Amino acid sequence: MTIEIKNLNVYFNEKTKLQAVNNLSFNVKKGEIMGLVGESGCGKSLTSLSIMRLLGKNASLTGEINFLGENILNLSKKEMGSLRGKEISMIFQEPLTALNPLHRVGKQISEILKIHTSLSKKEIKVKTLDLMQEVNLKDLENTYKKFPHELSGGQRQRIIIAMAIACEPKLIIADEPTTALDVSTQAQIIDLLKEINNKKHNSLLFISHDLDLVGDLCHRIAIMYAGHIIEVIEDLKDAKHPYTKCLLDAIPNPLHKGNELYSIPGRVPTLAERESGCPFAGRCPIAKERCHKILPELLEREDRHLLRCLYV
Amino acid sequence: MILVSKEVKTYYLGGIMKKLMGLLAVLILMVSGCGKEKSSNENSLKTKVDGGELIVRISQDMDFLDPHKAIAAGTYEVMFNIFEGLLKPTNEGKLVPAVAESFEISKDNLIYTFKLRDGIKFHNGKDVKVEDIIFSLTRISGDFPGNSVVRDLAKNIKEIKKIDEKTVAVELNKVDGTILSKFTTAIIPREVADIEQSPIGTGPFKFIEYLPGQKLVMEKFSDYWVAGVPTIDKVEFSIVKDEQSSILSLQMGEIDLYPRMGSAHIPTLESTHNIIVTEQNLMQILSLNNKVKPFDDLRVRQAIAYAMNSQEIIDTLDAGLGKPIGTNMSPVMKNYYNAETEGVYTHNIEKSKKLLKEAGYENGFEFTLSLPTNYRFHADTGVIVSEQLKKVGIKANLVEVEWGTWLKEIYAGRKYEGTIIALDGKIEPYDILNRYISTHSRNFMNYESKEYDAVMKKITQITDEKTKTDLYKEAQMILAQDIPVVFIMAPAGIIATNKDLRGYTPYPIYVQDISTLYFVK
Amino acid sequence: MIYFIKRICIMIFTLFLVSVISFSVFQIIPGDPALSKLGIEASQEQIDVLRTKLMLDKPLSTQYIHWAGNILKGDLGESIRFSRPIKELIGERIGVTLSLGIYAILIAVIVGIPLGILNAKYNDTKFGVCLSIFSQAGLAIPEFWLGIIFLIVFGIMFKLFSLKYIPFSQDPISHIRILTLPAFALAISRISVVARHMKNIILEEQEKDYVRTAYSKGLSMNKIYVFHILQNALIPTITIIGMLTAGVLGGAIVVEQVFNLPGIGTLLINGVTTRDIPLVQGIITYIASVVVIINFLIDILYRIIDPRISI
Amino acid sequence: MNKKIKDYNFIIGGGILIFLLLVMGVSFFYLPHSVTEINTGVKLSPPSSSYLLGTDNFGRDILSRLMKGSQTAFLVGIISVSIGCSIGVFLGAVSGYFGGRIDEIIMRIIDAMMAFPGILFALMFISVFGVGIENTMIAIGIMSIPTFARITRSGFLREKELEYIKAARVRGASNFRIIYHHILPNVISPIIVAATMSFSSAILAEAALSYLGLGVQAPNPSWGRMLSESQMYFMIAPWYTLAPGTMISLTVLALNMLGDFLRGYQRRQGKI
Repeated sequence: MTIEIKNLNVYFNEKTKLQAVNNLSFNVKKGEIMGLVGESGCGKSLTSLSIMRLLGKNASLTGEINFLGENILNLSKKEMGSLRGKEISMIFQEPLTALNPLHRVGKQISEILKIHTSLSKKEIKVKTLDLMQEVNLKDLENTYKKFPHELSGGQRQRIIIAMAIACEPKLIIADEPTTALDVSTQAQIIDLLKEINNKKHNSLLFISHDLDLVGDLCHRIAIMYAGHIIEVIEDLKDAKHPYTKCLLDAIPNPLHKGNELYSIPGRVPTLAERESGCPFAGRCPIAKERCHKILPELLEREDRHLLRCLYV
Repeated sequence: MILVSKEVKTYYLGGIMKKLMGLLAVLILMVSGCGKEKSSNENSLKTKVDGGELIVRISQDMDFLDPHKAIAAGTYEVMFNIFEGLLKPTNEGKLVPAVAESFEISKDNLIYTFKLRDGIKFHNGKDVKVEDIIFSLTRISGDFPGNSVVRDLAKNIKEIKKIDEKTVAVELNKVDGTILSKFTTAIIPREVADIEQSPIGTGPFKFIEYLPGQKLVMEKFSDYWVAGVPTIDKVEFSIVKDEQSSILSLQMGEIDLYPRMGSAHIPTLESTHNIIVTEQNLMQILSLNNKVKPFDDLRVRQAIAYAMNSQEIIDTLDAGLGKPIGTNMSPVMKNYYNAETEGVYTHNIEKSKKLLKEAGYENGFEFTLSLPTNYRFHADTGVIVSEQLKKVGIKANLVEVEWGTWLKEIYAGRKYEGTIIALDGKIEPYDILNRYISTHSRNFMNYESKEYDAVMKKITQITDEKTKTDLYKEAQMILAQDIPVVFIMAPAGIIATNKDLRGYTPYPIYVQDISTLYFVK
Repeated sequence: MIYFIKRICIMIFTLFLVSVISFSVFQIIPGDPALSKLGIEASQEQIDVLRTKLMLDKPLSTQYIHWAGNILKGDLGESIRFSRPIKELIGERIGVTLSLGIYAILIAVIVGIPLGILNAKYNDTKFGVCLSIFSQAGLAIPEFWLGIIFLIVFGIMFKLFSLKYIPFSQDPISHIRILTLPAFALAISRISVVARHMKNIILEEQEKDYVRTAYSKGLSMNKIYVFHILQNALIPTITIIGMLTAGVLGGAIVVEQVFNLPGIGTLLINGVTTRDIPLVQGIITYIASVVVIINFLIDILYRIIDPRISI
Repeated sequence: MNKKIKDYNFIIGGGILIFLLLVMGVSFFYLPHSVTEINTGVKLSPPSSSYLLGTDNFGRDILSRLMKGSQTAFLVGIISVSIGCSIGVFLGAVSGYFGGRIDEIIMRIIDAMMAFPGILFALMFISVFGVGIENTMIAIGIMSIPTFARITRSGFLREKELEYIKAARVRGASNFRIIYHHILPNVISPIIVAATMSFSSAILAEAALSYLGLGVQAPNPSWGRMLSESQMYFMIAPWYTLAPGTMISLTVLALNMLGDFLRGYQRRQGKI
């Protein structure tokens, strides 16, 4: 078990206290690719930032995040510092702005090696070039000296991935790494992540809003809605939760050519509008009276299929 | 995405604000407390010291170093120590021989023969020859390249003859009783190429360097023709216009002599410096344009004179040290000054109102009082005068005028109603009073009096001292009665010097004589 | 390169405009320089002689062409009052104003930037508010008044500073010691300008994504500030320093009066009061050109340092 | 906690400004002593019950001169800001909206004007047109034109590209209507910030000009003039200098803090 999250709650204390994530629990096994899917504003990015403890000043969190058996919330700032980048690393969504515009890309990769390893300058250079090789970058020597604005979106994302895998971390968190890229680069990056996972057996937490993409890549998928995990499945086909089904119907399918595209009625409730009971109750086609009152448990159905619904 | 991790501690530093306020209070206390403590004065014990370096602060810059070109008052004040003429003024206002040892005037007052002082040297070590005197006197007739400035003396010279190696005779075209003071023009060596770059004369100090707008430095001329003079080794005239920074430099001990200081600073410097109060050959006047209504009417001018109270101005602005005057002559010119003129118009509101009524200005009138900006003393006087005239219904609108504009519009152009300025005196009383002659180019008061012109004309014809003095007094009385301008005061000359500087001799003209100064230890 | 050439042409055109403004403004000036030179005693023909010598009687256009031509040849003409070439006068005194200006900008940067960083780090705290009020106060006090108070408190009461100006060549240490007080009087208000800009820039950079990446790499907060945020914040700071030059030169004119430093400021005021038009024109054109050139250099420097923009 | 902190600028700045406006308001009706009447007897006397802030070298009451001076200060501020603002905004609008050749020329003129440090420009203006309160106001007004022009131009460049302008143009709105109706209201808030800032620099400039002897003239008392006249008596009568100096600093501080608050408020609205 690389990482296990128990009853994670994230609050924002602007004027009043708002709960963005309520008692989230899930785990990622060694070498497993776990997908975390949901519409924007469901709290998936917040979860990743909580793991890295990079939430903003006015956010606070409770619960446990056990990484390799130890609750990282109790770690001091220094210990957390040595954890970040070495044991857990992160890949971000916007390759354009995620790199420091004034430093050469090669140097930005070697920086993480300098912090966490005791390699000499020369060895770091060699390792950096290997890493760039691993992420299928071409013409390594020149690219090493280039500045971020001189590279394409795809190349930059590869640099960030190189940074992420530099210290062979146990867990890599990828927060919608391909959303900002065009389709062809997107596929290459996904294959690269798959390849790294097979070779290094690190566990990967893949956050996205694209069901199709997650379907191919991940071993297990957790679907989130309004701060709750509502279903955890291994294969999209056997989805049971109404929300997951609606999401799947919403994917444009060449077979249903000609008739109207389906979209879920209503919209995602904002943090302030969330009331008790099942979060999806307001928009669920099969919602009943009790759904509005009781928040269903996330129970394990047959062979590790978790579901949070009263009537399915 | 707000990112900075929330571990940043917040400091509660209300205490800092309290400490800051405390510091400020202490500062203010110190500022007001410090001007009070007295210092002991043990002047008598100190003994004279030879040499030493003196720094004098002057406010006006020199126009030319070439003595024959220079006209601005600020230049003669400094160069008096470098150049000397055949004759030289003394602090009592007399003329004594300098480059010349002695002189005689022919019976018909046309030929002045001068005997060269033997052994007198120029700063470049060469002996002064008669040829140098002839060169200098012909030079002032303007026939040298660069500037054809013609001096009054030159206009009246018919011929300069060399009698022998020691004597020279100057023949005039016509008799002029007032010509003697013109022989103070500088005698310069004939073979010096550019006198402007290397001003060489026979004075007690030698020129070293001049940085325009900054300073002029001169040093002791060891073989000056008066033995044992001067004592000071090196003198720096530091030129700074702003009085405030001069006062601060005085307090910080960076300047040793500051002539013409404002009376307001006496209490500040009293305890730490010597304050010398002298009578200045300077007349502050409220000039009224005699060609402009209503100032063409004598009664209106008299009414203004009665309405004004010079003593109040003196007390407010000159710490009571200035002398009220009734005519265009300062009491410092002892043997020529006519004391009776003081009582002619004393402060009397009723008389002033009566005269105004007679002149037809029952409920007063309005006029513009233009004040030159770079003389705060006159601007402040204007403020008091306008208050005083309000009491008799005359409204004076104060308008401050840039110095350049004052010179062109008012002084040269005579386009004004009222203004306040000070006229500086000369050695020769004639040069002080000739401004009021109706034909004089600088009669910016537009004053015309046949009687006054006649008296002044007569003065130039005679050379006998006694009759000349009586005529001068008569001229002063005419001015006092006619009051073309209201004579306010002869401001006191206030000089602040370093505690250990002695021997300052005030002059009735605009000069600083460094040769008599010495330090004590 | 094209940008470089374009900027040079713009600069030259601006300099031309500057010379036109400073020349034409002074031609309609009342008061006669010749009269103000020779003073109250001079007779009329003495003044006329000087007027013709200074070409004051020629039409304006010829005077301008003559004057501008000379400038290109490096000769700013001759001062009436001091009857010496202006270039020489400025040459003698520019050292004072330049060292005062540079010293003031240095102080403003050395004190301003850390103050700005502190302001940014403690932005929403009580301490942060006190800091910003403190730097605001710096901006509020008139320079010359500050100068006078400094002079009185430090000059007279504590006798720390002297007013006698000593050129750098003669004795560098006391030169700096003497210029410290006026430089601080000049710098105080600039410190708050630099601090405010620095704070705003840092607050912006702090939110950028690359900072989050740096955190995710395990860098400590201080390291992130030093290596990442500050470097990105320094580039816009250079433009602020460019903006300071005009203000500092303007301030120097006033501060030089207070501390009677023989800089071009005192020369300028002297020139204005004595109607020495060539001198004043010379100095104003000189100062304005210095400002234009410095802004030009800053702009180029900005492009060289920032790799994102190619020249 | 954060909301309250941000308002500090507003509370302190606003408080001081209201106090000053009150002082000015009162000065129209009541002044403890006559501003011009001279009595040499009480010359340079320290603060006492009859003269709350002491007297100056003519024996006039400093407090009443300060109150009267506040009228001049706000007058100088308002008029010079309106001059600078009207001309500056017009130039900025024209060059920002039309761009091209006009923009190039106007910008070069602005650059040339920016090259002259503020005081220098006023110095040149005043030595040409003479001293006096009117010329001081005009000179300071001209000094602030470049800042207004630049801010307005950048505002116009930013707004011009947005859709709602294209929409207005499509509807056939005239240039003037677009400038006046659509763009200006959106650019007005940075201009207001600039106005407060230039109001405070106008007061500072008047003080500096008076120090150089070129500012406001004798009859109407101005803070700047009082400050320059009083510094001669700093050692004997420090209160005479501290009074005008503090008034100037307080006013400028209050205006700058309000400017900062407005800028902060405006950034939160995303209008920068």
